[in-house]
Amino acid sequence: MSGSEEFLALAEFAALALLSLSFLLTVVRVLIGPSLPDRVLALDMLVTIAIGFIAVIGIRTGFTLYLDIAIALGLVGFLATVAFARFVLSRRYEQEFVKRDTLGIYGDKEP
Amino acid sequence: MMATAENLITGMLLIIGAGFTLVAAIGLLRLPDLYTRMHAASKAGTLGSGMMLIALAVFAHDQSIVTRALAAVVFFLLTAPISAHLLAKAAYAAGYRLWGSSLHDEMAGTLPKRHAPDAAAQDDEL
Amino acid sequence: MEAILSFFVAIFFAVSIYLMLSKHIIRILLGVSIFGNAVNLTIFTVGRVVREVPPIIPEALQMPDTITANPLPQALILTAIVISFSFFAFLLVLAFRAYQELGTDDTDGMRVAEPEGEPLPPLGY
Amino acid sequence: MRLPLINILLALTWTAVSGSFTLANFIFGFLLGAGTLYLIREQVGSLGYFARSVKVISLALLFLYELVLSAWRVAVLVITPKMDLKPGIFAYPLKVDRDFEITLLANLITLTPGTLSVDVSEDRRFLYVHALDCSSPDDLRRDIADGFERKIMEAFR
Amino acid sequence: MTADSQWLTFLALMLPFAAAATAPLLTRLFRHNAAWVLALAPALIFLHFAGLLPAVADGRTVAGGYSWISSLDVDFSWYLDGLSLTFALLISGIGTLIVLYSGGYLKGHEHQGRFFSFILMFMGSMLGLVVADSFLTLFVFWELTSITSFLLIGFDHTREASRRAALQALIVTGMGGLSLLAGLLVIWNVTGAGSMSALLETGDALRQAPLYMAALLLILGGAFTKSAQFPFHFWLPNAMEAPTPVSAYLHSATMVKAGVYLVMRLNPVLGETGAWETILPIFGGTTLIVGTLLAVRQTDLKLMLAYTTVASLGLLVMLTGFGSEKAVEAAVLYLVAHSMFKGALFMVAGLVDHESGTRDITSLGGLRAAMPITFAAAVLAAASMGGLPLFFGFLAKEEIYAALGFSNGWSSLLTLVALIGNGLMFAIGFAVALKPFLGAKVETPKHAHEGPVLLWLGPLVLGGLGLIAALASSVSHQFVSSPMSSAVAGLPVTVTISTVPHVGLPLLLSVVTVALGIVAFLMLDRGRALMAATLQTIGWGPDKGFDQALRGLTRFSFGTTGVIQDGRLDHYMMATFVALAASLLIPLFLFGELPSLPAIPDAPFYEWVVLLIGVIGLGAVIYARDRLTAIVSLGIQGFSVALLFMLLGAPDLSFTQFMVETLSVVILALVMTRLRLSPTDHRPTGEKISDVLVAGLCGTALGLMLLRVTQVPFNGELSEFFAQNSRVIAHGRNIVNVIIVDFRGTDTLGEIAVVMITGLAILALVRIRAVKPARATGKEG
Amino acid sequence: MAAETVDISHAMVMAPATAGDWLVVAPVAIPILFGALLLMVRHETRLHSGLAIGGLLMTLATNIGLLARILNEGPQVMTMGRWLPPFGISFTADALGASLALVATLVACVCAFYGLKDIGATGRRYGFYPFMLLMMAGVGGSFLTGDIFNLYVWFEVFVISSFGMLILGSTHQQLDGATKYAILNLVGTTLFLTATAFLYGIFGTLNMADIARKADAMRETGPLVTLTMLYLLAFGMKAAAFPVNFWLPASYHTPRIVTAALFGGVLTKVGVYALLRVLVMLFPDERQVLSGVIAWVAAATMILGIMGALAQSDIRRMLGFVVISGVGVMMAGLALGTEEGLTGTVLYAFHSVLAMTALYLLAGVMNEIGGSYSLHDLSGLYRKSPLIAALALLLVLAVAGLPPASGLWPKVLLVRASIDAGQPWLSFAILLTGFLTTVALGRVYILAIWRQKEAPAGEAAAAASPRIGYAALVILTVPVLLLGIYPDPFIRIAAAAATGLIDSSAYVGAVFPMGVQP
Amino acid sequence: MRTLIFRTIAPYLTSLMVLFSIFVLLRGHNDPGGGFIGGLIAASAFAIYGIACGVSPVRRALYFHPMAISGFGLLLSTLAGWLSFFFEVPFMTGLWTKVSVFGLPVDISTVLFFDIGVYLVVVGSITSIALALEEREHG
Ligand code: NA
Ligand code: NA
Repeated sequence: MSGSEEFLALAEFAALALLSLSFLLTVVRVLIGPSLPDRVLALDMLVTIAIGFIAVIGIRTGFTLYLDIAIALGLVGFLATVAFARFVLSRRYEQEFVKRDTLGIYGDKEP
Repeated sequence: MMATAENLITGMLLIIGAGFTLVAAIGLLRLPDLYTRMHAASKAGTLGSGMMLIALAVFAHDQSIVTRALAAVVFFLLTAPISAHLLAKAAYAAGYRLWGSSLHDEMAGTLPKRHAPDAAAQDDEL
Repeated sequence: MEAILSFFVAIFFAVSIYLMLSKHIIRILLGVSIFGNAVNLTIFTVGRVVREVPPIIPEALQMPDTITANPLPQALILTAIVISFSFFAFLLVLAFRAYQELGTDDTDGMRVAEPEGEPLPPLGY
Repeated sequence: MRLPLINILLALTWTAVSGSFTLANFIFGFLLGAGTLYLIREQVGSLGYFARSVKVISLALLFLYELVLSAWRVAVLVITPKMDLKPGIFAYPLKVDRDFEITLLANLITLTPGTLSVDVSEDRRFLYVHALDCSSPDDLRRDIADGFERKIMEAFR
Repeated sequence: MTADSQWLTFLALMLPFAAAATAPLLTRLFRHNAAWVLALAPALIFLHFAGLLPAVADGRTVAGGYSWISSLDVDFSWYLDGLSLTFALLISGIGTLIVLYSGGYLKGHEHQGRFFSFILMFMGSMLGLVVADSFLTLFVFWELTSITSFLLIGFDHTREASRRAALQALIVTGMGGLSLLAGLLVIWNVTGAGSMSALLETGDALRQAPLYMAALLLILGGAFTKSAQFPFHFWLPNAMEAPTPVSAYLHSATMVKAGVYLVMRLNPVLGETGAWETILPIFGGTTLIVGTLLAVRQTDLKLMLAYTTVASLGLLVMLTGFGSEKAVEAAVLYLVAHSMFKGALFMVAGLVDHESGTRDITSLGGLRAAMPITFAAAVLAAASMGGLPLFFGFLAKEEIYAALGFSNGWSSLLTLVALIGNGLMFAIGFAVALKPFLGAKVETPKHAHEGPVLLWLGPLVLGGLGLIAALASSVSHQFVSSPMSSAVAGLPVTVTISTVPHVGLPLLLSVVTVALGIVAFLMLDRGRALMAATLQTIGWGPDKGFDQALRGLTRFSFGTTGVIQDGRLDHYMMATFVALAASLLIPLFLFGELPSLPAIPDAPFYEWVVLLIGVIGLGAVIYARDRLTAIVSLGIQGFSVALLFMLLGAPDLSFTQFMVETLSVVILALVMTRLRLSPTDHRPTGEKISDVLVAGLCGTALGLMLLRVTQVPFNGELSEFFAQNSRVIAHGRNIVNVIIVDFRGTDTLGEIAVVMITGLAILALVRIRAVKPARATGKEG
Repeated sequence: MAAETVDISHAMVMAPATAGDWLVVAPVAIPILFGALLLMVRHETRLHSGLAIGGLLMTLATNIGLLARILNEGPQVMTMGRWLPPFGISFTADALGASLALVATLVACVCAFYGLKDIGATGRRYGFYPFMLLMMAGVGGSFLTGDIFNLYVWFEVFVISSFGMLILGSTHQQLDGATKYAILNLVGTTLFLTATAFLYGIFGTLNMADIARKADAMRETGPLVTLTMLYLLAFGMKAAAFPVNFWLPASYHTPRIVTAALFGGVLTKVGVYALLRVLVMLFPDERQVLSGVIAWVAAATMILGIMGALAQSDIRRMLGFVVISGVGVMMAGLALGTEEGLTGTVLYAFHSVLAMTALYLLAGVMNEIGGSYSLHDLSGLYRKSPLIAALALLLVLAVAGLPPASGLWPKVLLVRASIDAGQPWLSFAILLTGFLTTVALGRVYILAIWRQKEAPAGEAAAAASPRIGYAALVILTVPVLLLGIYPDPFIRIAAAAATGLIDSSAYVGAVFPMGVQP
Repeated sequence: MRTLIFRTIAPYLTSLMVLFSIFVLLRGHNDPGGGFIGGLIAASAFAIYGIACGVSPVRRALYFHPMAISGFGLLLSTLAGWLSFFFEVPFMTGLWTKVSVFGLPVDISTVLFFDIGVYLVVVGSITSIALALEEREHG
């Protein structure tokens, strides 16, 4: 094994270690919140870290095909955030929903 | 020679990228409110992972991998600010106010408010 | 690795079942989702585990030249994931509609089909 | 946007003629096509096309530089034991008014040091930006106006 | 039996059903006169079976039949000996008269055609029952008699009493039918004989089998319920809710005798044991006494007769179980006599009711002038019932006393029972036959006069037959009594008794009986008052018990079901998972299928981190106090699983898992807008503990099982095959994908069907609103 | 076609697949095709019933052809994708699977016909017929597949389709019932999947014929009793056996009656089928070990089931419990495991498919002319419709196991089998169940049909007689009666099914004609 | 969602994602991917489109009702299986042929059509679910 290969192996190891630590720290943020956007942000961060993780694993194992998963992950991480934002923003509709419902205008129920 | 350079660059990118990622994670934990945390995640985080993807591109000899890795980076750069924006907007709209020691809020009053701007009460049921 | 996974899977099952024993439909649904993962991991584990080598034949070869991860459980899990996702989606919307119509997410409160305090059937002739 | 299209067609022609449908070959073809277009720049009015391309590339380079800088600043910030934060939201009066330009600007702002676009006002006249250091919002506003916003207007108008 | 007559017998057995099918049409055409046409069916059947009499009298049996359910060794076959032939003749003969009687009795009834159908179907069933050879054929007909009788008792279905009586009869005799089935199958199992003819060949086999007692009790369960033995007697008087032709036919002459038939039929193989000779007389004797005493209590003509029927059936059972040839002869004679006189008396009662509008004996009297023929028929029948000389009943009674005697304490007791029973029956019989006709004319709801020929023909013929059969006793013995007795006894028996009285104990006892009967007749009103008071004091009887039992059964079922199926999903889930834990843990421990202790595994640190994240995610889901934290935490565990898949060489899985987890989160978020997670898990602590326990046990069990499974040497031939052929033959390098679309493409076909249906189902869920169809079909792409 | 340059004989079936061979897969592939087609013409609701009935009739025709072929030639196999078994998925149709598929398709045809009237445009547009067709595809696939994982897939296909049918209408009752139904069924099928995972881990194969021939060898090393017990639980849940049957009474009375009819007739039988296939054919020794448990489960199911029926006022709910009770009876044969007992079980399954569907449809017609499902309210149907009274009587007799209808012979077989197997208490339970069924349904009969609450003035109102309902009932009553009067051919098929389960050599031989491991 | 930034970028993202999804679909036979994953990605794309710009533009963009697309997918997959009937091979046997597109040899197979069917089913159903739910929110 050449020196550069040794360096690369070491770098892979170091990167995995740093990423693992990042994972754990981010998970802590998910757990402690305190608010929903904080958790969502942390989840998004987890996805970001995972993309890096995948890159490292791809290099380490030589199976670069994992890259596609990274692409998809970038996509879906985004999607989750969109959904949550959508959720939070639509809470105002819910206010409306509740109000209309108590007034009996919202007529989905059986008479 | 070429291989050595590749390995060195790959390794460096990996370490730096992972380092940025860790910094982002630390920032996520340490920074005082959502908006400041978002700075950490959307910048350091994006850059960190982006570098690691580039490391993969450097490492891989298959040009289709190279192009895909670069595409991934671009894709990533495209979506990251959008999610940051959406999340910030949503949080703000939902009544999540700035950290107590923040200096300005020129946006105050632009959106209907629901909750008392008290971070402690902003837990759950958001 | 199978031993670790067995332990891991056991935790998944236990947590999912604990959640499913709740009265709250949302908790049940969370449990359902985890239940699916637990089973997928079970399928994965029973196929025995090989680290990192995906079951993909390299471009240059006609068949794999090393031991790869077992492809069959992966294929089975793919099918199972899809199915459990479909079920999950259905259940979720069902719960939502039930909540909308019945006004509760507590399964104790959702007793329309088998209401409480029903009369005896006719005892005469 | 006619010229980029012609350029792409030229690139496609190149790949077909050379018989290799790889991305590298396509890019090579694209560059070759650009070269040929440059030869006939006066007839087809492609001067602006090249000037703008240079502007776009310069915008991209600026962005990358700012991104690295931004990440670095965050890194320094969060690993210092005592974080010195003066965050806040300021309103940035927009000069650009097309959707595409506003979006691009907002995204660029987000990815660059200490700033993060929160929202665009209903009347599209203001961009609300969160800054890690909001002690002097006017400086920030000037930086954006002279930096990204100007470059965007140069690149896309 | 020649092929020709075999065919004829088959036709004879099918004829009632064919007639039943045509009855509504015929009745629509000819109204009540259809009876004349329809009566041809039983009459022809009677003639056909009468034609077999000489052969049977010769000591032969007539057997035949067709293969029916060969896979079960069940034939549609018949076995005609003295016993079954006699029954066949009674059924078809009395049946002829009953069809005619029905024509008059239900004249003008809007559903008379239906009634004819039912009664003819009953006739066919009864006929099948008595001639059937195969056990299961017999059983089928047995149950058919219960069902047709249900229809007949409930004929007047708008009255609650009718419905109750019909259901009661169905339930009691249905229960007996099941007992009979079990008994027959036990016998089949023990002896290997699946038909009567085969069984009668087996001799002592059944008696010596260890399951003899079971078989006996099960068979008697069938017989006693059908033949209304105490304490199952109560349904029979209630069955008097049926129109009188039904009472006369089913509930005196035929169906209720099915049980007696069965006991008689099996006497050669089941009888002659201590159990037989104890159980039958005890039940029969009790039934006799109870039946007569209860008959005394009644004022309704039909009920008086019904209870004496109960009593008579008791007497028959008692005699059959007594265990001597003489007793068998007595039973046979009494059975024949009873069929005639009771049938006649019932028809008389119906006729009186029909003409006068009442059946209450206390409000009837002096009808002799208005209804002379009826009166004559009644007297003839009562004379036979009372056992007066010259009548067939007399022969029976003589034989009874001759059989029982006073040879020991047991027989003395039974003789006494018979004496009391016969005495009381004498009284009741004459009460029914005389009271309405003699004395001063009593005003009745309808102005009574003699009924049409359709109505009086039956009772008169039957009453007269009681006389003729006795007078021509040598003929009737040769063709009926002796062959039948032989069949019941299982050995050749010749009945000799005639109307010429021989001085002796039997005659003395007959005289005592008559004396007793006259006294009872005279004191009937006082006796009735006494019985009424007694019953009032007891205040409970099996009939009331039936209601209580049925109600109790319903309430008990209601309560039990309410506990088990309590409408609570959490209970259902709990039961399910308790079952899961038990299903796994018990066999794992019981059958030594536990895994061995695994070695400490070796995995790189980042795998541990991924696993740890998963566990943290799970914990977070449990502890989440709001829905969104729960959703995000759910995302974490799914994320960990996806990473794990990636680390373990499953890129496709990882890919899919990421996508699916995210989409789950997205859908959750879309839906959750309106669906709240309550901030706390409302479970009380005790419930939490039990839930944790059950969940923990399930998890442990599944984990143990998984570990155990992975310790089995693995057979990887399938995957090996896929790897070898994935590229070479199936042209794909991604083996997983090739499995999905080619090797196991059918799985995927099903899977996408699931996806498609899910989409549609969710669309239906979201769009369809229960009430507002306008909105439900509203806007939609 | 590209010329094959490699030798494929070691991997693929070389014999051509004739049209006759396609009969094995057609009963599944046809309804899928039609289901997909219906979805594409979702808005042309007028076409739906015609297409659906057409598709089902075609399916029925192939079912008949398949069964005929099996009875003549033995089990039929087609291995999908041409791959040699056990590598490809072998559809393996034997008498058991094919006959059940046939009966199920028959009732589906009738239900589709009944749906002409019962299902309006909204119901059609939101997928009644696609759900039904896909459900039948799932049911057919379950009966015909020879691969245990594939069986799981088909289970899921019919389960999700049943969800769709169940919620169509979105009434409060439906939503509640469907919630319980869906969650508990999901748990059930997931347990099935878990068991299958374990099975794969032990055997390394999923082909049932392959498993059957390897079971003896694996008995030494694998935890097969636990595995079998898990299957018993999972399929028991699907079959609605006590104590995992709660989902059925919670939901079966909530959907449209035609849906309930199809469910009541078909769905639990798939669970019973799976129990038979797996416990009897694959793990006979383990079944023997567990027979005591199965017997208790059977007895508890049948008796508690019918007690549940006794406790109901709503006839639909009562029928749900009657279905359960029937499952208990069928499980009795499974507990015995003898040829006679299994024949009884299979025959009971035929009977139950027909009779339960008919009873639910009957309930629908009763509601239509009587205006209620409640025993408290129903009355006077005899006067309104003597035909219904007659059909109801026959059907009541059928479920009570009385002549001349279909329930008698399976009961006789099972009682005889349990006596012959030295388990008289089980026969007692069966007979007791029959007795209680008579009580429960007899009461329904006298109350709903005979009782006349008000003066028969309402007769004019009932003039609109539900012709389609009558026709559907008559169609179903014919086989019910036939099974009672001339059961011989049915018993022969059931016996062939039972024999094929006990001695799997024909089944295995059909899949692996060489008899050796490829 | 009324946000200019998102609304502006979402259509481009959608087309990018659909492109990527087709890429994933077509390469599935040789690399990770395939009809299911591709379908999920495409469905996500339409979901994003719908969330950003409203449901109607998506419905217009798809032209057919998503469930009809789903039905067509299932039909296509099943027909790909039925095609074997005409070649006297069992159901769902992979049939391969090479055709020439602009002189380039391209492998066409029933397996490919099957996978496209899978893709369409997933796209159709998941999109239908997302749109239906999104519509309820604002309907
Ligand atoms: Na992201
Ligand atoms: Na980001």
